[in-house]
Amino acid sequence: MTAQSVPAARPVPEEPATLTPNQLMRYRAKRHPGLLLGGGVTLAIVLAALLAPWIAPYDPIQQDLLAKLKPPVWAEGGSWAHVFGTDIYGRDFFSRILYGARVSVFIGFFAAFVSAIVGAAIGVVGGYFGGRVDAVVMYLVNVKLALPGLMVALALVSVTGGSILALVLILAFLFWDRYAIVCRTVTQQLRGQEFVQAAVATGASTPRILWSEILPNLFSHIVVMMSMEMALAIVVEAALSFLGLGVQPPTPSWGLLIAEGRQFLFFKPSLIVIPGIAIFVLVIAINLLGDGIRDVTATEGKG
Amino acid sequence: AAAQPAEDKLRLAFEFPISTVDWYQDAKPEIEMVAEAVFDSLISYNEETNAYEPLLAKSWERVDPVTLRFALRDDVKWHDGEAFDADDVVYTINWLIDPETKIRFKANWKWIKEVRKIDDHTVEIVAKQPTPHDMMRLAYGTQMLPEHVHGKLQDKMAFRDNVVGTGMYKVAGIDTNAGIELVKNPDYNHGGPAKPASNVGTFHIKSIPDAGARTAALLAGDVDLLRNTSYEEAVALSADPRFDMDVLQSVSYMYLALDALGKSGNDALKDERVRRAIMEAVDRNALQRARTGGEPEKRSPQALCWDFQAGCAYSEPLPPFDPAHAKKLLAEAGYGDGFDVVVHTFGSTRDYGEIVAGFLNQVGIRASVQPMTFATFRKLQAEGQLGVFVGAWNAGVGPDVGTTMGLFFSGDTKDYYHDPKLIELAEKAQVTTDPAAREAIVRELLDTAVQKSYIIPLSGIPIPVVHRSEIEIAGGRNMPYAFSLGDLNWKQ
Amino acid sequence: MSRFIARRLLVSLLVAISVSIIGFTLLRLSGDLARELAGDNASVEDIARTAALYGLDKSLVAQYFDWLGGMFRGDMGRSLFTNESVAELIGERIWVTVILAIGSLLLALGIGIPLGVVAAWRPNSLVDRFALTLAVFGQAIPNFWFGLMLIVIFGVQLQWLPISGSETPVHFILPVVTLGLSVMPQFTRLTRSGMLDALNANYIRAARSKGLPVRRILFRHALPNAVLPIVSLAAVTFGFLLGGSVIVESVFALNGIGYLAYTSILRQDFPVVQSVVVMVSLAYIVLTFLADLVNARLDPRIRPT
Amino acid sequence: MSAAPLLEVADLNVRLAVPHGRLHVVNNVDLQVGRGETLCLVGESGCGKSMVALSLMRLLPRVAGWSAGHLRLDGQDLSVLDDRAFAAIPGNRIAMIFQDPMTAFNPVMPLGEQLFEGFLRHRRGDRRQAREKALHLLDRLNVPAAARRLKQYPHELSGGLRQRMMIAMALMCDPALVIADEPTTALDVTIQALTLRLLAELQREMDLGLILVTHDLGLVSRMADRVAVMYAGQIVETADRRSLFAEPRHPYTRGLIDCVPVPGRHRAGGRLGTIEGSVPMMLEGVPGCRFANRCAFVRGACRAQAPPVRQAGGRSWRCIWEGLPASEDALQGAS
Amino acid sequence: MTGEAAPLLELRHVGKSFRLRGALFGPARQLHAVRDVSLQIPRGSITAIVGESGCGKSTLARMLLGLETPSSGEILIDGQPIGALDRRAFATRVQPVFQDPVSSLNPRKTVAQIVRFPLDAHGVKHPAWRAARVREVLELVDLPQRLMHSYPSQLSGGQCQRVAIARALAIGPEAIICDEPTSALDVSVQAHILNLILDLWERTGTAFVLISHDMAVVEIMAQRIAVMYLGRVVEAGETAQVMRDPLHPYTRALLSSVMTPEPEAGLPEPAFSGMAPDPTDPPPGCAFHPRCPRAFELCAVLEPVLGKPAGAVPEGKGRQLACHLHPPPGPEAAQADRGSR
Ligand SMILES: Nc1ncnc2c1ncn2[C@@H]1O[C@H](COP(=O)(O)OP(=O)(O)OP(=O)(O)O)[C@@H](O)[C@H]1O
Ligand SMILES: Nc1ncnc2c1ncn2[C@@H]1O[C@H](COP(=O)(O)OP(=O)(O)OP(=O)(O)O)[C@@H](O)[C@H]1O
Ligand SMILES: [Mg+2]
Ligand SMILES: [Mg+2]
Repeated sequence: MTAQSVPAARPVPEEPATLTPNQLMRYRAKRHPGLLLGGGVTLAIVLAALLAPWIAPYDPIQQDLLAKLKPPVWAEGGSWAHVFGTDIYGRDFFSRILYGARVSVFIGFFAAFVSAIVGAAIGVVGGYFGGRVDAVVMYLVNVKLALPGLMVALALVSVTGGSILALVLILAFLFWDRYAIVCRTVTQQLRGQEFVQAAVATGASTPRILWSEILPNLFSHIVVMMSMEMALAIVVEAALSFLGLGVQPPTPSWGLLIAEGRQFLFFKPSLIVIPGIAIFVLVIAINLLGDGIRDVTATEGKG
Repeated sequence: AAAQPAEDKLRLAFEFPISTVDWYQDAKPEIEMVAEAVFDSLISYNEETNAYEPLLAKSWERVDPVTLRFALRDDVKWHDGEAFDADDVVYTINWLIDPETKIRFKANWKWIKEVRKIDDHTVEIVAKQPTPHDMMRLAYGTQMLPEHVHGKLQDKMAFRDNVVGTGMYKVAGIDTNAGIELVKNPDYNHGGPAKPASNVGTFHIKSIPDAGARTAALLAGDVDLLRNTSYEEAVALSADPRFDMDVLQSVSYMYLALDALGKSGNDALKDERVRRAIMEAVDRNALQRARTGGEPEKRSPQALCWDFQAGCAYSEPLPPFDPAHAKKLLAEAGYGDGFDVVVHTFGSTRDYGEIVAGFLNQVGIRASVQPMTFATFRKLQAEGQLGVFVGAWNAGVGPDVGTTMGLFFSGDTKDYYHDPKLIELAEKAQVTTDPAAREAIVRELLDTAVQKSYIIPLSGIPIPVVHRSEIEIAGGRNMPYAFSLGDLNWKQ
Repeated sequence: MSRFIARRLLVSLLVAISVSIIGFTLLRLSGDLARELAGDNASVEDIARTAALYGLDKSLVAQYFDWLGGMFRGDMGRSLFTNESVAELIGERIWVTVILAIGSLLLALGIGIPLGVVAAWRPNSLVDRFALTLAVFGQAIPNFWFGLMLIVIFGVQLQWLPISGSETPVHFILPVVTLGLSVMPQFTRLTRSGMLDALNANYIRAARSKGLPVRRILFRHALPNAVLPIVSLAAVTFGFLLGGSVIVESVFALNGIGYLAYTSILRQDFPVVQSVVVMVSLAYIVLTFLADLVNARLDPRIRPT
Repeated sequence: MSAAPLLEVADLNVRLAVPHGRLHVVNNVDLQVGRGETLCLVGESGCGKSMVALSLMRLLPRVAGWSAGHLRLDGQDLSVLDDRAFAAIPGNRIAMIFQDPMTAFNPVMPLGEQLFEGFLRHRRGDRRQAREKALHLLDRLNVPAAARRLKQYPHELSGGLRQRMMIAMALMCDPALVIADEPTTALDVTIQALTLRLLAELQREMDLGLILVTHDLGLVSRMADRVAVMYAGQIVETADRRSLFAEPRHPYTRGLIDCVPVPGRHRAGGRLGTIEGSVPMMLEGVPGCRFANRCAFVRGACRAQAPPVRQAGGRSWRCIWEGLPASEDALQGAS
Repeated sequence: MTGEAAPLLELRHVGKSFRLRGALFGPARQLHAVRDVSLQIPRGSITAIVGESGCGKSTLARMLLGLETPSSGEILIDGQPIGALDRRAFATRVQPVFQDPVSSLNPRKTVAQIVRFPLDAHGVKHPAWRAARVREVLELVDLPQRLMHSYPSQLSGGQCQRVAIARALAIGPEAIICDEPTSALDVSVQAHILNLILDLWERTGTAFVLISHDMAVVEIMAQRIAVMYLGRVVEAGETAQVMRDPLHPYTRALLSSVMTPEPEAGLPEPAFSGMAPDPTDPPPGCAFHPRCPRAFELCAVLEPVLGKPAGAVPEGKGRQLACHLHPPPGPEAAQADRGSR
């Protein structure tokens, strides 16, 4: 008797087909290494950012011109007094990284959040109403897509100055279109689905249908996209800072730290490597988290 | 590839792409640095002796308070072999003062009423009114153009395709991507002591915008000299036996100005004690040391003008560094708990702004830094929207206080003091030709500004330069860029 | 067909006009150019004179139509700061950017697509993991940082490759790698998901039921179905690369239009900025249009009959 | 059937690894199909019909594993072949017709190429031969303008035509066995009859063995030579068509037949017969009869251990009942 | 209810056409999904609409539900044009059950929430009342209470369809439009659902419109049927009569294609050949004529009108037909009759 071996199945304690979607999500989440790792790291960084004022050993803008460019603790001449060393003005680099997380995470999150709200609203309206409304939405999206985003962002920052609010809005402007496109497509699909038709046939008001039938089904898409866009926003903010058009010092974002550190590329590489790795780790973590959320919230299908 | 004096080619990298060497077309300091080597002015200024010296003009005389007569050299040839003569001067000056000419900073020549050709080698430049800094203007940034080439061009921009000057280097090629190549002009011998020829055969200049990449290029041997680097990096680089470092001195300085009128909406600044407190909170020495690695600077302005500038005079010492007193002053003014303030900076002044903000925070003033583009900064400055700002001023690019006085105390929107006395003094300084009288006016003006804590100079702008050790640089210039191409020489 | 083209052209035209208006207004909202041009110690009259000289005293609408009229005549105006013709400025620089963009796109396609195909053929395999890791890395590493690191390693330490300028093709290697790797992940992901969809489709099962070899199933059956969105993405990415290479151009000292736009933005040289923005937008519009035509060729379902 | 059957499957098992365990989707399935014979595999959705079909073609999803006692085609045991050797079987000796002709054709490839490619691979013929073969088949299938169709793309054809192209595609290499997985469920009833007729004609003509997978008992009653009824991964009853409908031996078969609406055959109150309950999860370790929880004739023993496979008169069924009582009421009386 | 009372729902010359964008290329085309349909749905009846795929059944249903507005003609409820009616008020009277049990239910809501939705939408605020009603209708459709808080993904297809029916019942409509409610289900489940519909119909007196392509289903369920072909009703009447004596060749074809389990019958003869016509470009005359085995010249020219069939045909109540073979009595009828031999 020949046989092909059956791929080993993981044993399970309970019968998940009888789980509610939320239970199923939790069930899957607990078994998703990417999600756990990404979520854990993201959470740690967000916590570090939120708690920066309490855990940072120094004031991040406190200069000590006598103690500038101290090496990090692992390098020769480093000390635990300044774990990551100090920068050119003698500011504690570890504290700056912590506070930088604050700015980067804040900007990333709110840029993703604002663009999600704007983009989703536009997309849902276009997808649901179709016709002229949709034509207008697609036209807006097309105009947005046709604009060279980074150039426009640079121009806008140069005009408005790099206040955090302005940056959030400008980054949101850069990213809303993806939400719009995805939400529009999904809404179009949903609109054709029979449960939405049934809701329409009950005479429910359009806002009620959008709110209770469409939105819940968009939610996981939006969350997944938000994580991706948040990661991207952090990188783009870093790029703007790198070009000198990002956040305003002295409170740094990670991008700004890289920009400041690049002149020490060859002599104090820690000043550029540490924030570089920080961005890298955060962005990877958020991406893993997003991928994980997508896997976990995916509706069940064969295969 | 390492720098090879054998090849006799010196390679530099600028921050900006360079598409022309004509400073009139692209008025950037870097361009002027090159333009100076390609073109000549009528006269030059010897910064060692503090005297004007002949260049294209052999000699000059002041015919009357508004008229300067220049006798031109008759042995100078343009790069294409044509002889230089009075027509070129007349053409150049007329082009500069023509209202239709589109170039930046036209106000630099608005004092000129007309230019007259007396004979082939004599011209007269007539001012609209007695102008104390007329010689300075002619020595700096007023380079002569060839009428037979430039005059014929419809589109003056096309001049870059066939650059003809009288200077010590000829342009062998300009290409946005490949950079600029300059070769030595063997016929150049009119420079005199103020503008001697360099011994470098060829210069190659390309652009590398990113600071890190510029350093990398030096290390990789793609360029031979690095300017616009930080002091720390320069020190680190010069540890490499291939490189030496010099800290050069530009004529520009950083200043700290306060919105004494409260135009920006920050009422605290209206209080003279608060302003004084801010100024006493800043340790200018530390700030200078931060930029020069502990060496106090060779030169640091003690007023809004340099000692070597004609007309510069002051007696009021700058506020001492005294944070305790500053705190006391703040408390007296009712700001014991500090207040919020934004330090506005642009491009290169951001570093200084950060340091200033750091000092302010130490006396309890909650300062953040707002860096912006130069254009935005100037606009906000002109609109009177800045509160505390760290600016850079090129000191009028020359050995004369003339243009500085009108800048800060003009009485218009960019004047943050609207002090009638100062406005009047500034106007007088612009038209007073008698040196002693002018000095008295300037002294009163500058002393008042400090006494009322309106504005103080923070620091000169030291420019660390790292270069291959085969190169030596003749000392600083009264220029924002600290040295000109002609100052670079192979070590003998 | 002609109807379709006419429709698309009309929409494109509308988009182009809106883009030109946005591009035009971008920098006008700030800065006082006349003052800037006149210099620090210019008087009020000097400034007024300068404004008149440069046509800055006219109403914005009038300025817009002047500029638009110029654009139609092929005259994009002149830089306010160097007085150079904008067309010439762009003309000198566009090739660097185009070469960079083409190189990066080819690199991204050349690595991204095969990687995506292989990853989709064996989901969750080692190759798949590797492809996805690479994709995440590509997204997570800021390209300015990556570029600098490449410079340090290949330019300074190993001295293998030139690090700045655009003189020879070799000069483009590092920038192309930097930029190419930053856009590659999208292609890997899109190829992978497109291939996964295609491979799960019934027609693949049908093709396998005919006993066809794997290669034919992957490349003749699945890939042509997965490639449609890739064509669109390639067009969009090319447009993005034209307008988004600012950082790489600045790090590797390439005088392209991205860097031109950036420096012009810094000094509010709006004739240059608005022309570059509009040019890049037009390129994008044309490219996506072409992509649609290509897709119409590739997909019989939208092909004209 | 005198000679050895064309296809002989013994003890076929398919397992699926799913996140929450291992699904036994096909269990101890035995099948036989003779040349020129039509075997209908019938059962409710999800009972594993397609899995049986796909496992014969080794087209199972990646998460699946299979085993078989033996799997003989024309006497050759296919189950011992490795994947390389097996590659000569699908499309060549066993062909498959899929349910949805819309999605079973590659949308971006001309139909001709899709018809030819299997032929070109297995028959090592050239395109001309492939074309001839295709035109011949299409002609047999009454496809109008056949030559033109070969240049067209799937979306340009109607559903009925597409399904006929699909049949032609399956027959390109003159297979011995054709597996049709619900070939007509996507078609309108009026076209369904036509398509099935053409298929049946060709089958007779080419002496093909045909496994017709379906859930439509009406279709079964008219097409099948023999019928295998599947329930939850098992074949619960096999019989020739007539006796199956005349006297279903398995309660499930009977219930199924009762559910079908038949004009003129009304039950009390105009209601249809029903089977209560629903299909159990096909997880490991279910003791007893899989139909027990829905069975009207269930006995205590049913739940305890798997029912025997009874064989009689060329039929087999998996039930403790040798013959079912006439009705549930009779059952009440009997107990 | 007097004999002359208006029917619950009535369609008068209703038509619906869609503008097709002409898939990227090509000109926009007009697709007449429903053409000139007149139909009455009496109170408390089960009316069936049958026809091939794409003949416009669903479009008709959507118009009856108010999801689509007719391009021509009008729909009346209780003799009142529905256009004049408030959308919400109309919705309380007519409710849908759709084909696909999975897409019918919002995957992000529990059964209770789904069934409650119409109540929420109609402002039934009182929670206790709402809960009671939900429990009541779930009981009505024979769904165990324990499933109240399950999500659709946890239910089987049949259970989903029960939930959909419960939702339709929640606000006590007078008519439920079922668009192929069982075509996605297995026979055993179909039997349950069909039985359930019959039960509900008996118990609540709700009128049902049952859309199907399965003549066998229709036969056992409906009192009246309407056969549609390419957007038109070609034959209508009482089910028993139409089944016993189908007049339209298309109806006959449909009936003869039904495969009931009859082991002795063999595959049915194909009733007609030819392909289904392109709905954007319907054949002239009678739309069925290119496929009709009994077509004659007139059929290609003149479109038959729906009316009472004449001749030897037994006159059933409300029997209607659109075929030149059995023209309605009238002047042109004689002419049409000539060719029928
Ligand atoms: N890739 C897969 N992953 C997990 N389960 C699967 C997969 N494919 C099929 N199944 C499950 O295997 C079982 C048998 O499926 P199969 O497709 O053989 O049923 P079927 O009888 O053909 O049904 P249908 O009539 O719906 O085609 C079903 O319960 C199905 O849910
Ligand atoms: N929104 C729409 N836009 C364009 N065409 C449509 C639209 N809705 C339906 N149609 C077309 O109208 C015709 C009738 O469609 P309808 O869905 O009513 O048919 P049906 O009889 O319900 O078919 P089925 O049995 O397949 O459900 C079809 O040709 C369909 O393609
Ligand atoms: Mg199946
Ligand atoms: Mg339908």
